Amino acid sequence: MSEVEAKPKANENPILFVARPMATAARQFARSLVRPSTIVYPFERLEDPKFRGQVAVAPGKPIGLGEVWDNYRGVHALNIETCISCNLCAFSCPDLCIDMVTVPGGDPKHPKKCPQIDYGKCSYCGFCSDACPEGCLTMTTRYELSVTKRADMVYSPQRLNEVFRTRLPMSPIRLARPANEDSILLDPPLCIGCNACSRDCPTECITMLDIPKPEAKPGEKFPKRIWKEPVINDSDCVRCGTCISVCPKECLFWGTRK
Amino acid sequence: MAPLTLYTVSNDLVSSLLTALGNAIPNPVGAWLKSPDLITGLSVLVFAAILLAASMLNTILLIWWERKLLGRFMDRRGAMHVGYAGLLQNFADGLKLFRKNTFQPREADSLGFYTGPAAYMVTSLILFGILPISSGWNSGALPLTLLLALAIFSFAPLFIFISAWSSNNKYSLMGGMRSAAQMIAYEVPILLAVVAVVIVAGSFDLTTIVYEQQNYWFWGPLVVALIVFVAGMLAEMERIPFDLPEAEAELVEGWNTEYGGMLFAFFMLADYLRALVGSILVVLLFLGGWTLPTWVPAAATSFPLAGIFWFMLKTYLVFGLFVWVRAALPRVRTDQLLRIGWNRMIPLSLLSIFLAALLVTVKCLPFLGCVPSPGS
Amino acid sequence: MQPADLEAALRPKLGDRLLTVEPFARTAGRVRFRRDGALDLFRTMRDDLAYRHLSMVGAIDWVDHREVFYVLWSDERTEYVLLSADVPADDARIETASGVWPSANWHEREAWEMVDVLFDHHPDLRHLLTPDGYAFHPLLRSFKLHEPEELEVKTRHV
Amino acid sequence: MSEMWINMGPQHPMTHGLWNLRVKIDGEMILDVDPEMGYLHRGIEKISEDRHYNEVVTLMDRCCYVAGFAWEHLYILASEGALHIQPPERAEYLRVLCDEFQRIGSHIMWYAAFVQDLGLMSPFLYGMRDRDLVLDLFQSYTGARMTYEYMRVGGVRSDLPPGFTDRARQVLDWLTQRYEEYDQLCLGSTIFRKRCDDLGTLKAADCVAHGVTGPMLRAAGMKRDLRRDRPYAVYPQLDFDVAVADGADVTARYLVRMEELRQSVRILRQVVDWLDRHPGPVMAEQLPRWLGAPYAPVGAEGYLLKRNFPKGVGFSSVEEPHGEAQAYVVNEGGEHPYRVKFRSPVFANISAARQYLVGYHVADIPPIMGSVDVCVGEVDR
Repeated sequence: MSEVEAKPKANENPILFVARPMATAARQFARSLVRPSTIVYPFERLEDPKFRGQVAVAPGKPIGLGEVWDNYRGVHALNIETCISCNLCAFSCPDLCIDMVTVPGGDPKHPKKCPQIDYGKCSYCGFCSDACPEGCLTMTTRYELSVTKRADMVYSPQRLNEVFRTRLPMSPIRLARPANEDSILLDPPLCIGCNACSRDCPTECITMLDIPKPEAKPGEKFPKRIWKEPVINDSDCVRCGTCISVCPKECLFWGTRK
Repeated sequence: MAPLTLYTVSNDLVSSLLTALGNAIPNPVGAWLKSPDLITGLSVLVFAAILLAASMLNTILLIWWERKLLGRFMDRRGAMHVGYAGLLQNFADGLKLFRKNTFQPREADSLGFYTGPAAYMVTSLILFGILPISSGWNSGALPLTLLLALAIFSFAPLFIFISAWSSNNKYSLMGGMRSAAQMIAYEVPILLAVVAVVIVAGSFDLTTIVYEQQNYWFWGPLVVALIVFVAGMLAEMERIPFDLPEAEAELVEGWNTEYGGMLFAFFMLADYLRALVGSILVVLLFLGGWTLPTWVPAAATSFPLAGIFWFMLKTYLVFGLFVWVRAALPRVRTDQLLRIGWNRMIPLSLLSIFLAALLVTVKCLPFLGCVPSPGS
Repeated sequence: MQPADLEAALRPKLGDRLLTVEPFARTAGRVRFRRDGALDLFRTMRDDLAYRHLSMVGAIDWVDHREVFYVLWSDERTEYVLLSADVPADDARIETASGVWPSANWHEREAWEMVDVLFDHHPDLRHLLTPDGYAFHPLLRSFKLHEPEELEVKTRHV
Repeated sequence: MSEMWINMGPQHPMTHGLWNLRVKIDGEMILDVDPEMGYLHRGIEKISEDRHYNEVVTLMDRCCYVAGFAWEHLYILASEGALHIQPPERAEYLRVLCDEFQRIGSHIMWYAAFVQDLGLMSPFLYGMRDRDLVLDLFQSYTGARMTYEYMRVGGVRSDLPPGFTDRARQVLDWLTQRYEEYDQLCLGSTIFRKRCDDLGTLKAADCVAHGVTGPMLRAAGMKRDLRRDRPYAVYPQLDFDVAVADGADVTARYLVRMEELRQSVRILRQVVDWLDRHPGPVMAEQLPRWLGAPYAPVGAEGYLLKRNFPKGVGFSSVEEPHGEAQAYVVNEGGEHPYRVKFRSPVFANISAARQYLVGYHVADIPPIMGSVDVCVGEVDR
């Protein structure tokens, strides 16, 4: 590696004076007469099929994003049917703009909760859609959001579902799960077999299995408990941590399964 | 046939109208309606109204022309939505400005603040009134139209300074100061360059100057004077690269920082009115006015209003040159403008006077023009 | 330059005011010093060791004490070095570096208003990023993000 | 006119952002200046203490809104140092790809704004037009045009979409042609040279004393570029030259930036070729559970305590388009960084304003400050 001395290439020439910039502007004028580089926005859009795969509108100028426009991070689309209410989107939101609100469809005891997004706060970072284990919360190419009332910036799950139903192209990017993902482990002596984890697990990957009631030695007193223990199916688990948060005895924790 | 001037047209119009009206109405009123004094007075008013309408329309069209041209220079389209190709965009903008609240900064001097834009506008309109547009369109026979035009042209810095000083803003004040300071730097070269034209044409009357160019346009023999005049006009019109008084990079908007609404519209309109007049002066002095070279087929000059058509075409092309300059050149600094004016343009204009005198003396003018003079 | 070389060069000048020199990734090392040796250390670093470029001055609030750190750069050896001094929280002051490196001026202003470390003999210790009269030091750990604080800001009129 | 102070800012065409340059003038001459910052202060360093390591990346894009990738890279380098993580090689190449395209985008943006300060409007639009192509490329693999949120601790978010490298080569070809036009409009114009020569001179010794870095320092003849002097990522494996000039004035800064634009194209051609030939993972294998996405913080404090995650301090420095940026990240074993401190190059460059502004005309302030390339987002943070 070396240095390159930056020297003026077009040295000032008092005879040419202003001829060079004038000529450059005239050249651009001639090019623009054919077609300027601008895209007439409300009438033409970059995501139009017209620009798919098109390489140039102005001579020599590559424009148009083609299929990769779909990666754009715009308004979210939510598929309410497949949402499992795991809370991961709300956890991962750096701006705290996602609230989990109740939607009809769940059983009365455990209402179904889906994300409601406040676009007044959203920074379109995409962490929520990266976090979504079911791929039901994705970002679409919709970017026109102007509203006249601040309350309209808040998109309820139903409204996000409407965005989903418009079948806008969606980003194909899916993040791979970390290879050395940790599992949720159980601290057996603390468990009272209360079934809370299994009941609230959004993926239903926790089953309560009977465990043998140990024979009591003389003088030993067991805690009053149900003789069941959660068994977590790691391949179905989305690592949302709901079971940890509902566990009354704090007997579930993150760790590496041997 | 006597040349049909705009004044005679309006005079005929008014007199025929009033005569018909006076014949229909019983005598005391009817006779008064037919009196020549009333007819003269009214026809002057009609003449002024037509002038005003024509100048305003042209100014607005000029703004559109600049926006479209500049758009293409900048690889974009310019105004394009209101009206065909955005032709009505400037009317919409004007309407918006008209409806806006005019406000005045606290502790601004009301008298200067409001009279400044008005006087700026009025002097620019007067300018348009005295220029001949074609053989059939002029305000009548003033012997020294060229001098009058240049004199009124150079009023502007005064009103700019008045409005700048009275708006009680440091940026405005600096813009006004610049405007006043740089005035001499370009007024002197402009006048000297005009002297060269006057020497060759032998008259201060613009109509005469145009008729002198029927055989050869003056830009060829007087190219040095043309360069000086165009550069000086750029400064006179306060356009890039010489728009120092309103240099928006450092002075926000210079002397019209504090103006909004209709008052700003006045400044804007007057600026373009002056740009129009500047282009017209270039056409009149150097590009043969409404005349065409003699080798052009007669059909090109014989259709109705041909003179006006060719004249306006030339004017808009000259203004296109100004737009081109704006698209390609950065702004100079105050001291550099003064230096350009005193060190470059004044010697050049003196040279052009010398050349003009030489050309007149040795009578070699026709050979430098576009076509040989029929007299030679 | 290795930490040992640095220590060898600095020890004679500073004595026990130099605490330790420890290795630090991407730099020549981190020099820990007592704050009363600040000015001597700065001069030595600039004049003898050719660290003519002060890149950054920052401060960290460790609750029980505060740490002021300096990042220097030497063009001759194309390497960084870190200086770091602990100051007690109840008497957080240290000698300014802006007499040695003029570039320290603004960095110290920022460190003062954010972490409340006073720089003695600083030529121009005004608020830089926060308004004049701002009574808080936002980067202290005691400044909680989610609690609204009452702001009373005196603005300056020029 | 007697001496007076005028406020250029916080809303002024010269400032390109929210800051206030108080100028003491006598007529048209500058007697003294006093920059006032803080109008855009968002407390990014404070907010970072309350966010997880990857979430801070969203703030970095907003730190400098024209060079988001450079700041992401800066923060990620320091965090990886603090957390003892090594990213895969392809991720490092992708980061260099981002960095260099960002340098092109930032420098073109600088060119556009700088020439507009001189009263020339058309290069502004040419610049915005050409920068848009770079933003198109960014959008194609990050999904956003300015706030990318692409780099992660341990790698990058995703790999390139198919066909990206061909499109990138097309854009590079187009840009190479446009650079010539930029030069024609500026260097070819006598007015430009008259305006910018011997303007805002800041000699190398003053630059060093006042902490001025980046193109301003290289324009003073100092051959200093962290990509060469203190290489990070994969810069040692790339072939490029460091642009220097010796005028120390506005023209020299222009020349240095223009040469850097060309060198970036040269680097990018190598990077794009490498990326074509070497597929691979873009995320480190051995990441702590709580750094990977998705992330559930429930019980994470206890989890981290059980893991006894190592503490550390990370320091990084990156040659940002504006100069030399540094980050200092303290990891105390928690899920949030304990302290994050950034050094913005523009911060130091503006702090020396008195050195290169006093003695010139008021009309010279826009080109001089333009040649500094002020980005207030990273000054105030």
